Amino acid sequence: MSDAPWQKAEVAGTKRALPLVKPEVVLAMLKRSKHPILVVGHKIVEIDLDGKKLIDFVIDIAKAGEIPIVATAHSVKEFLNREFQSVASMPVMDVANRLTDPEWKGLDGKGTYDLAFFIGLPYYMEWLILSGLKNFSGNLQTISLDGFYQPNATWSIPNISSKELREFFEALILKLGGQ
Amino acid sequence: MSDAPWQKAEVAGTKRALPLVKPEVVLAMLKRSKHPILVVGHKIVEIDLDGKKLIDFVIDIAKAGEIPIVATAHSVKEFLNREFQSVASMPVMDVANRLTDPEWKGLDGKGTYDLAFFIGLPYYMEWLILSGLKNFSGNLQTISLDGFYQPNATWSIPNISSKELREFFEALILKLGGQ
Amino acid sequence: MTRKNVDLKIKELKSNLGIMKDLRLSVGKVIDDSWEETIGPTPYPSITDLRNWDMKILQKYKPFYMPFCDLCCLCTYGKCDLSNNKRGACGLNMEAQQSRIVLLAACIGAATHTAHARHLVDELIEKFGRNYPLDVGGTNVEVEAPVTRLVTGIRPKTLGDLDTILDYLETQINHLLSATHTGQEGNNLDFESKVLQAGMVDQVGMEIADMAQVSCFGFPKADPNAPLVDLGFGAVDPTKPTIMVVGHNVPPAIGIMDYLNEKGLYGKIDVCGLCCTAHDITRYSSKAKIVGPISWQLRFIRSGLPDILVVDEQCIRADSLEEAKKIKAPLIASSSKNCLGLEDRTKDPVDEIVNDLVSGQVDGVLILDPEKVGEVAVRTAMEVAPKRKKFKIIPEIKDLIEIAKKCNLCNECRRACPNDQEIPKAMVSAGKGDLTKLEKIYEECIGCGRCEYVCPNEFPIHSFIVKAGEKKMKQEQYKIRAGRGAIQDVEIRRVGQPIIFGEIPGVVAFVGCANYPKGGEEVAEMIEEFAKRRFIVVTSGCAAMSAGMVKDEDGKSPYEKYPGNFDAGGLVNVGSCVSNPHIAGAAIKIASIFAKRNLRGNYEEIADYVHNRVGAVGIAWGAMSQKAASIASGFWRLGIPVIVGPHGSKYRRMLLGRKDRKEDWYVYDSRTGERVYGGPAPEHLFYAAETKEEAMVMIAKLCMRPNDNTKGRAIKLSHYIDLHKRFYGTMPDDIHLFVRRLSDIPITMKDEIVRILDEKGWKERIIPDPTLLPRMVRKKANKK
Amino acid sequence: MTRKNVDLKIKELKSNLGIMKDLRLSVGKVIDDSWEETIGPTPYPSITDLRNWDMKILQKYKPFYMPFCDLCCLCTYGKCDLSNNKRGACGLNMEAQQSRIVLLAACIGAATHTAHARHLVDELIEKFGRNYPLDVGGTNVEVEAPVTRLVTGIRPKTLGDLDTILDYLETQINHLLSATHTGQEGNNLDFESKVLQAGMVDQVGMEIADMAQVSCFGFPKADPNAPLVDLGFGAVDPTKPTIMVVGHNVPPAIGIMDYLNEKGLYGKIDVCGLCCTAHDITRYSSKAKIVGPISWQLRFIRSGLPDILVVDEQCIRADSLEEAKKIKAPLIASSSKNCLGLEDRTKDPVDEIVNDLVSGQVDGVLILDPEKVGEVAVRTAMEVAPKRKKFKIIPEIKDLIEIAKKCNLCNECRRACPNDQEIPKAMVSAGKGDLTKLEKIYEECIGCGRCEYVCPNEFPIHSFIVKAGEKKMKQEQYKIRAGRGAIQDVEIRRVGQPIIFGEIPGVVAFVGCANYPKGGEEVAEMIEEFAKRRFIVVTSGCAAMSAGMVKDEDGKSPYEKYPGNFDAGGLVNVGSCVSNPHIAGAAIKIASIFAKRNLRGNYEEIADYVHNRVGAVGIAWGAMSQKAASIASGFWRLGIPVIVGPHGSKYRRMLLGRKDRKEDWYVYDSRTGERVYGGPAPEHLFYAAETKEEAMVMIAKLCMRPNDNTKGRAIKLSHYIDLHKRFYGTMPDDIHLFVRRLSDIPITMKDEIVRILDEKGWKERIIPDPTLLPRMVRKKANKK
Ligand code: SF4
Ligand code: SF4
Ligand code: SF4
Ligand code: SF4
Ligand code: SF4
Ligand code: SF4
Ligand code: SF4
Ligand code: SF4
Repeated sequence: MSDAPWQKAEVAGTKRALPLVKPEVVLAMLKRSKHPILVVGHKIVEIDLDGKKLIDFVIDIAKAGEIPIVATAHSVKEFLNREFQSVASMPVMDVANRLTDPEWKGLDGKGTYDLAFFIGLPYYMEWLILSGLKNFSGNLQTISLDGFYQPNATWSIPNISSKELREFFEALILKLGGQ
Repeated sequence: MSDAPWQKAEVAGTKRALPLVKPEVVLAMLKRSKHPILVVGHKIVEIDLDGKKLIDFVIDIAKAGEIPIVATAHSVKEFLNREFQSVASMPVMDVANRLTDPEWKGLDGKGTYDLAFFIGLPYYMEWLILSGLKNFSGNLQTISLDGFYQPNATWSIPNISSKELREFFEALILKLGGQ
Repeated sequence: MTRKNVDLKIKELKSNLGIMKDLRLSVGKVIDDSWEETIGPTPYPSITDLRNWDMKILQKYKPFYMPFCDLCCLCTYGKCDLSNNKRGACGLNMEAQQSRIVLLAACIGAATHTAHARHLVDELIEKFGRNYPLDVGGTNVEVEAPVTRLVTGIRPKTLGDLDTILDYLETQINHLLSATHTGQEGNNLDFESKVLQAGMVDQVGMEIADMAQVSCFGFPKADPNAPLVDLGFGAVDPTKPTIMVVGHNVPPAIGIMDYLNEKGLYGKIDVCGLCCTAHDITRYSSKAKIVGPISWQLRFIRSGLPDILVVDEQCIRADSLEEAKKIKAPLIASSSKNCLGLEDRTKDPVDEIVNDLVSGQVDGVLILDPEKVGEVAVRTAMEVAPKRKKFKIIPEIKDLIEIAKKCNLCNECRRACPNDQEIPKAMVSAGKGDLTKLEKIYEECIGCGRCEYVCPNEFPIHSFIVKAGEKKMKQEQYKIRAGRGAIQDVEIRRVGQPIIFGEIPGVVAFVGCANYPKGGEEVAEMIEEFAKRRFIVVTSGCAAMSAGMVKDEDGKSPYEKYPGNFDAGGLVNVGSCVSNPHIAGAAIKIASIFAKRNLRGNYEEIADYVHNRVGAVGIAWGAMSQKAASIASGFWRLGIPVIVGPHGSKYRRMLLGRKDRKEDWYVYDSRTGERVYGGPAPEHLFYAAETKEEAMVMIAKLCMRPNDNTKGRAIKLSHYIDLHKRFYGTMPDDIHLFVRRLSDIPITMKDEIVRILDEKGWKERIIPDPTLLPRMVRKKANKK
Repeated sequence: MTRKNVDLKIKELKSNLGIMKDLRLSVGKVIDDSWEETIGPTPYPSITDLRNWDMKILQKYKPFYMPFCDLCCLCTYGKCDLSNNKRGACGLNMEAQQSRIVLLAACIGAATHTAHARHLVDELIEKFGRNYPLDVGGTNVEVEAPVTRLVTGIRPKTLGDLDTILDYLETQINHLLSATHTGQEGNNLDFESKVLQAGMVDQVGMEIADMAQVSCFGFPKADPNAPLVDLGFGAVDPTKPTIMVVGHNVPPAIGIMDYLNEKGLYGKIDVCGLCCTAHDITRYSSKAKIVGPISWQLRFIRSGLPDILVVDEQCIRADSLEEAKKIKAPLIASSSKNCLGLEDRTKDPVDEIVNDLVSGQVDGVLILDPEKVGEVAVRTAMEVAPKRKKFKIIPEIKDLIEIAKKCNLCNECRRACPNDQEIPKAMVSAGKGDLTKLEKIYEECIGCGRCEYVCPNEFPIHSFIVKAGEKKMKQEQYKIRAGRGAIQDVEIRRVGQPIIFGEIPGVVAFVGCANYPKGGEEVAEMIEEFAKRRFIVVTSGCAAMSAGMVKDEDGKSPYEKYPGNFDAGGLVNVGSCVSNPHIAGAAIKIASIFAKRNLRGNYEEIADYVHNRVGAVGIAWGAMSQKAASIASGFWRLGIPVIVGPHGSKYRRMLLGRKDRKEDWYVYDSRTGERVYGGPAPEHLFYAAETKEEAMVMIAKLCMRPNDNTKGRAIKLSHYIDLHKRFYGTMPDDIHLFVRRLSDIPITMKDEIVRILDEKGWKERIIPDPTLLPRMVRKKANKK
C-alpha cells in the first residue's frame, strides 16, 4: 500500500490526496454530502477483481449508497446490459467541465454536486480531470476509488492489490447497508 | 515536523529524501562512509539557535565526527575568526560540480567523496544542488542538516523548529563523542 | 554569402525615392495585379487582426483546464505554486499559465513546420532558382494554395514567392513566442487567441513546405490514383542491405534514391522509412518502402534489419545513435536541427567518411548536404551489410523465458509505461513459456522504451515484447496509397454541394502521431467504419500508416479497398504531416470554388463559412507532439473540431461547448439578420474521447452543421443515432437539439424520435442561413 | 495592406532573369560595396556555422546541470521521469532536457527582443520611411552597429536595412525554436551550441531596437554626459495627476510626452515609469521620472499615486489590471503582446474612450496606436485624478497592528516567499507595535505578492510591508544618468590598450532584473566597490536603477559621484535592456577600432579576441527572466563570463571551468603555434554566486585574461587578492595559476606570494599571444 502516484511520473503537486483506507471515510463523506455523484469510466468492464467485475461492485455501491451514476464513454451499455437503469451517460470531458460550473444544474436538475467519486477511467486521464477539479471547482470534494493512488483527489484509495480493493469494496457495501 | 519541502513550490520529484529524525542515522552513515565531507554555506553565521550560532554547532559536529569542512562563499572567514583552521574554501558551485566528477581527487587529494552533508545554503540553492547530485553523482549519498526538508537529498532532517534542531545537534554531538 | 538569392543588380536606379547606387534588390512582395479577386480585410493578419473572430469562437467553446502540474517553472522567480487560485510571482494565474503553455507548444509546432519549410525552400531555391514555378496539380488545381491565399492575400507562383511568405510567418511566430515571456500576456483568452494565430500560421507553413516539395520533386500532384506502395515491417527484404531513413525532411532520402538510380543499384538495396520521410520518399519513388509510424523506431532498429540509419529532422528518437550502436549500424545525421553531437563532415571527401563509418572509427557523422548523404549512405550500407550480418539485439525465445522467470513483479515497468501495460503479468506467463500476453502488449505498445529504464533487473523489456510479436511483425505487409497531395478543384465542385448541405455526412480526417492508447488498430477500425458509411475519410502522417495496417479476409488493406478520391466512401491519404493543409484547404476551397466566396485575405468570412457549413472533423487519436498542437489550432481557427485520444487530455485544456446552455448557440440568419438558435453544431472544438467507441459517436455528431438541409441533417442524424445505439445501447438524449424540423428526422426512426421530441416539448424552428458575423448579414442584404 | 513598405513600383523590368511585369520590389539586402572591409567567413551564420567555436568553449566550460524538476512535461507522451539516467518516451535524457529548456528560454528571450525590435522598426518605417538614416552617435561613432556588423557582415545605414536584418534574426529563432520540438535535437552540447546562437541573435535584435529608437527619437547619442534624471518613489509629486508607464516599448509613453508638450501640460502632470520604458522615456525627455525596477510595480500601484496605468510589453505584472482596479485607476494596454482580455478600442474616438474610462464603465482598454494612447492617457489622468484622490490600499498603521495580532504563525507566507523572508516573526513584532522587522523586509522584498495568496487569514501582507517601509519609500529620491547609448569610438581608442593589457583591471557590467536575494543595495554596494577601484562599471536595465538607489553622506547617489564616460572609474548607464549590446559592442570595438581586426562577418576571430584579451564580466544579480537567459548567452558566445545571484542556479545549469584540470587551459601562442598553458582565465563562463562577497571576489578574478601583460596582471591580481583577503580572511589558494612570471606579482605582496609559489612548486612560464583558433596562428605567421 502506497500513496505515491501509480504512474510514477504523474507526481503530486503542492497538495495531495488524503489516503482513503477505511470505508468509514466514504460513509462520513456521503453523510455530509447533499448531492453526490459517481463518475464511472469504461475500464470498469475490463477490470476483474478475482472473478467479479468492477462494474458489479460499482452497481452494488451505487445501490447501497444511493449514489447516482454517470457512465462515461460507452460504459452505459454495460449497465443497461445488467439491467441497471438509473444511470446517466455523458462523455467524461463534459462531466468534468460541468463540474467546474457552479451554475450547472446537475444531471438530475437538482443543482451543483458537492462530492464526486471517480472510478474506471484511464489513470492519467483521471489524474488530469482531478487536477482540473482541484483547481477550478471550489467546493467539490473528490474521491478516487480505483485503488491506484490519485494525488489530485481530495481522498484516494492508495495503491493496493486487487484483493485488497475487493475487500475494501465488500466492506464498504456492507457498511452502506448493501449485501 | 513535516517532510513536505520547506519552500512549498519546490516540490519533490519521483524520489524523495528519507526523513532524518534520529542522530543515529548520521552515525551509521558516517561509519559506512570512507570519505565524507561537510559543505557549509554562509547562512550558518546568520542563523542562531537559541543563543548559539549554527556555525558553532557545525564546528562541534565536524570536530566530534572528524568530518572535513568545505566552507562556501565567504563563510571561511568566520571559521578562521573562531580559530577553526581545518577548513577548505570553495564556491559552492565548484564543490557541487566537482562532486559529480568521479575522477575528482577531493580537496584533500584522497579521492572521490561518498557522503556529503549540507548545511547553511539558501534553501532553493541547496535544493538545486542536491538535484544535480541526485541525478549526476552516482554513488554519492547526501544529507541535509538544515532542519528544512530537502526532498532531493538522500536523507534530510524534516521541517523542524529551531529548538528541535538544537536538540538534534546536541544529541548528535554527544553521540559522536563530542561535548 | 547572402542569405537570399538575389535577383537584380542595379548600378544606379532612379525612383521616387531618390537615386540609389550599388544596390542589389531581391524580389520582396509580389503584388499580383493580374489576380482580379478583391482583397479582403485581413491580408497578412497581425496577431490582433483576427482577435474578434477568436473571441467569438472562444465564447462558444470555452477552455476547460486540466493543469498538468500545480506549478509554473518558466522563470527563476519561480517555481510558483498556482494551484487553487494562487498567482505566481509575476502575477500570473493558473488559467493563463495553462493557455500560455499551449501557446508555447503551438509556437514550437508552428516553428517546426515553418523552419522545415524554410529549409526546403532555401535549398530548392538554390537548386532551381527563385523563379521555379509552383505546380501542385496542373490544371486540375487552380486554387493551388488555398490556405496561403486566404491568410496572406497572395497567390504564390514561384519558389521565390514562398520565401516572402515565410518572412511573414517567421515574424508572426516570433511575436507569438515573445508573448509567452514572463510579464507579457496576462489573460488566458488572449493567450488562446494567440494560439489560434499560431495554428493559422502553421497551416501556411505546412502548405508552403508541401507545395515546394510537390513542385520540385515531382510528387503525385493531387492524384487520386497515386501508386500503392509497400507498407509494414514484412515489406523489407532481410536479404538486402537496408537503409533506414527517419524524419520529415526528405531531401537526404532523395539523395539516396537518386544515387541508387544513377548507379543502377535500385533493387540491390532496400530503402525504407519511418515517419513522414517515409511518406515523402514513397511520393518520390514508389520503390521505397514504409516501415511504419514513429513508434516503430525502436523495434525496427533492434530487429537488426537496418544497415545504416539516416536521420533528418523531427520525430527522431533522441537515443537513435545509442540504439544504432547496439546493432552495429552507423548513423548519419543530416539536419542542423538534430546534430546529435556528431562531427560535421559535410566538407570531407566521401571516401574518408565511408571509411570511418565502415571501419567503426566513428559511430556516426553529421552531413548537411543531402546529395553527399545519398552517396555516403549507399556506399556505407553496401560495405557494412556483409560485416554486421543483420546483427540484432532481440533475444531468443529460450533466453527470454529464462530471464522472465527472474522477474520479481515489482511493477516498476508497468508504472513507467505511459499506457499502463500489464507487463508484470505478461512476464509471469512468459516465464512459464506462454508469450501470448507479451504478444498482446506488442500490439498496443507505443515503443517508448520507458519500461526498460526502470527495471531493477535491467531486463530489455521492449525487446522481449518485440520478440513476442516477431511472428506478427514479420507478417506485417500491407499497401498504402502514396500521399496524393492536394484535392482537385473538380473534386471540390463535385462534393461541395452535398457536403455543405449535409448529404455527404462528413469529412473525417485522421491525422497525427501514433501514440495510441491501445494500438493502431483502433484507428484502422474507426477509418473503416466511416469509409463504409461513405463519409469522406482523409488521412495523413502516422495515422495514414496505421490506417493501412489491417487486412480483410481477402488480404486486402483499406487503401486497396477504398478509392483515393475525395468523395463519399473515399480513403484519401494526402501525405505527410506537412500535407495536412490540403485537408483544411479542401474545406476552404468548398467556400471558394463551390460557393464562390472570395478567399483573398478574407479569413473571417471563410472561417465563418467553414464553421457553419462544412461538416469536417479532425481526429488525432495518437497526437502527442507540439506539432499536433499547432495543427489542431489551425483547424480550430477555421471552426473545425478536433478529437484526440484520452491521453490528449494532457494537452492541458479542452475547448468545450455546452449544449445545455441554449444561449451559446445562436447564429445570425444572414437572410434576415435575426438571431436564431442553430443548435450545438458542432458541439465541441477540442475534445479528448475516452474510448474509440465514444470517439466514433462523437465524430458522427460533430459533423452536423447549422447549414445542413433537412435531407443532410436526416442522414447525419441517422449515422449519429445508429452509432450511438450500437455503442451505448440507447438513443442519444440530445436529439431534440439537432432536429429543427420534422423533415430532419430520418424516416426509419420517425415514430421513435417524434415520441422523444414530444416528451422534450420540442417545437419546429427555422433553419438559418447561418453566420456569426453581423457584417455577413448586411452583405447578403446588400446583394438583394 | 502589405507587411513591408514598398519602395519601388516597376511596370516592366528587364534584367538578366527575363522580363518581369507588374512587380513591386522592396529593398532586400544591401550589399554595401562601398565598405572596403573584407568579409569574413561567417556572415549571417546558420545554426551550425559557429558550432565548432561553440564546442571549443563548451569543452572548457562544461555544463553542470541542476534539474529544476525530475520530469519532462513538454509533450503528451510524458510526463517522463528522467531522473537517475532514465530516458523519456522520446529517448531524451536529463542532460539534453535541461539544455533544451535553456534553449527554450533563450529562444523566448531572443524572440522577445527581436519582436520588440520588429515592432519598433515597423512603426518607425511607417512614420519615417525606410530610408530614414540611422544615427547613434554622429561622427563620434563610426562603428555604429558592432554586433550587427560582426554577425551579419552588413553595415546598416537606414531603417530599411534593419528590416532586412530582422528577417534573418526571425529565421534563426524559428530554426532554433524548432529544435526544441520533441524528436529534434538529442544531444546536450548541440542544444548548448544552439543556445549560443540564440544569444548571438538576441544581441543583434537588441542592437537593432536600440539603434532604431536612438536614431528616431533623439535619445542621447553615445553621450557620456547624458542628463541626470529623477529616480525613486519620492521623486513623484503626489499633488499632481500621475501617469504610470510600465514595460519596454517606449512609443506609447512618447505619445504621452508629445501630447503633454503639444498641449502645454508639461509640469501639470507627472509621467513616471517602471522598468525599461522608464529608462527610455527619460532618454526621450529628462522631465519624465523613473520610479524603479520591476519589483516596484505592486508597491507603487498600491500606494495609490498613479491615476492611470499605461502598460506596454514585457515585465508587466499579469495582475496589473486587477491591482489597478483596487486603487480605482483605469488601465491602458498598448501592446498586442499583452492585451489583458481588454476590448480593442484603437479605432474608437478618443472622447468615447476617455469617457468610458473616467466613468468607470470599463476598467481598461486596449489601444494599439501610441499617439492615441498619449491623448487618452493624459485626458483620462486629468479627469480621473480629482475623482480618485490618490485612493490607496495601503493600510493605516493602527489597523496593521491590530490585524498583525491575529497572525497564527502558520509560516505559509514565509514558505511561499521566494526569498524566505521571515514574515511571521515580523508579524509578531508588528502585533506588538514594532514595525522594524517588517521595514527590514521592505528593503529585501522583491514585491512578488506570493505571500498574500497563501495567508489563511488573507492578510494583505505585501501592503503591510509597504506600509512599514513607507517612510523610507517616500524619501527615495535619487538621480540616475539617463541611458547614454553606445560607447564612442574615441573612448574605445583611449581605453583599448589598457584594457587588453589589463592595466584597466576590468569592464564590469551590472545588468538585468531586480529579483535580488537581499534587496538592491547589494548591487549598489558592488558597483561602488568596483567604481572606486577604477574598473569601468557599466549598467543597464533594472540594475542601473538599483545602482542609483543609495546615497553617500553628502546625499549624492553614485551617478552624481562617478562620471558617465567609458573609462577607468566611470559609471556608465547605457540604458534599457535593449541597450545591452553596447556593452558587448564595446568589447567588439576594442578588437576592431583599437586592434584593427576585421569585424565584418568574422565572428570566431573576434570572439576569440574578446575571450582571451578583454577582461569583461557581466553581473546579472537579479536575473530572472528568459530575456536574461538570452542576454547572458550572447555574452557567452563572445567568451565573456556572466555571474548571477544564488537564485540564478534556477537556470538549471552552469557553465563551469575546472581550474584543477590543467589540460583545459591551453591556448595557442599565435606567434609560434605552440600550445601554451594560459591559466584558468576566465575560470567560469556562467556561474551563480552564493553571496555578494563571493561575487565580488569572483568578479575581480574573472577579469583576468591570458593576454594580460605583467603590469596588468599585477594590477588585477592585487584587486583579486585584496578582495579575497577582505571577505575570506585569507590569501586565495590559486594564485600560482595566475602568476606567470615574477613580474606578474603585485610588488607590495611580493614576499608573501613568492613563498606561496615556492610551496606550490611554481615555475615561470611564457605569456602567450593567446588564441583558441589554429588558423590565427597561420595568419600571424603568414604576416611575417
Ligand atoms: S513565469 Fe510567473 S508564474 Fe511562472 S515561474 Fe515565473 S514568476 Fe512564477
Ligand atoms: S515500450 Fe511499450 S510497454 Fe514499454 S513502457 Fe513503452 S509503451 Fe509501455
Ligand atoms: S520492472 Fe522488471 S522486475 Fe519489475 S515487474 Fe517489470 S519486468 Fe519484472
Ligand atoms: S504523425 Fe506525429 S509522430 Fe508521425 S511523423 Fe507526424 S508528427 Fe511525427
Ligand atoms: S511544469 Fe513540468 S517541468 Fe515544471 S515543475 Fe511541473 S512537471 Fe516539472
Ligand atoms: S519530450 Fe520526450 S521526455 Fe519530454 S515528455 Fe515528451 S517524450 Fe517525455
Ligand atoms: S511580496 Fe515580498 S515578502 Fe511577499 S513573498 Fe514576495 S518577496 Fe516575499
Ligand atoms: S501566512 Fe498569514 S497567518 Fe500565516 S504566518 Fe503568514 S501572515 Fe501569519
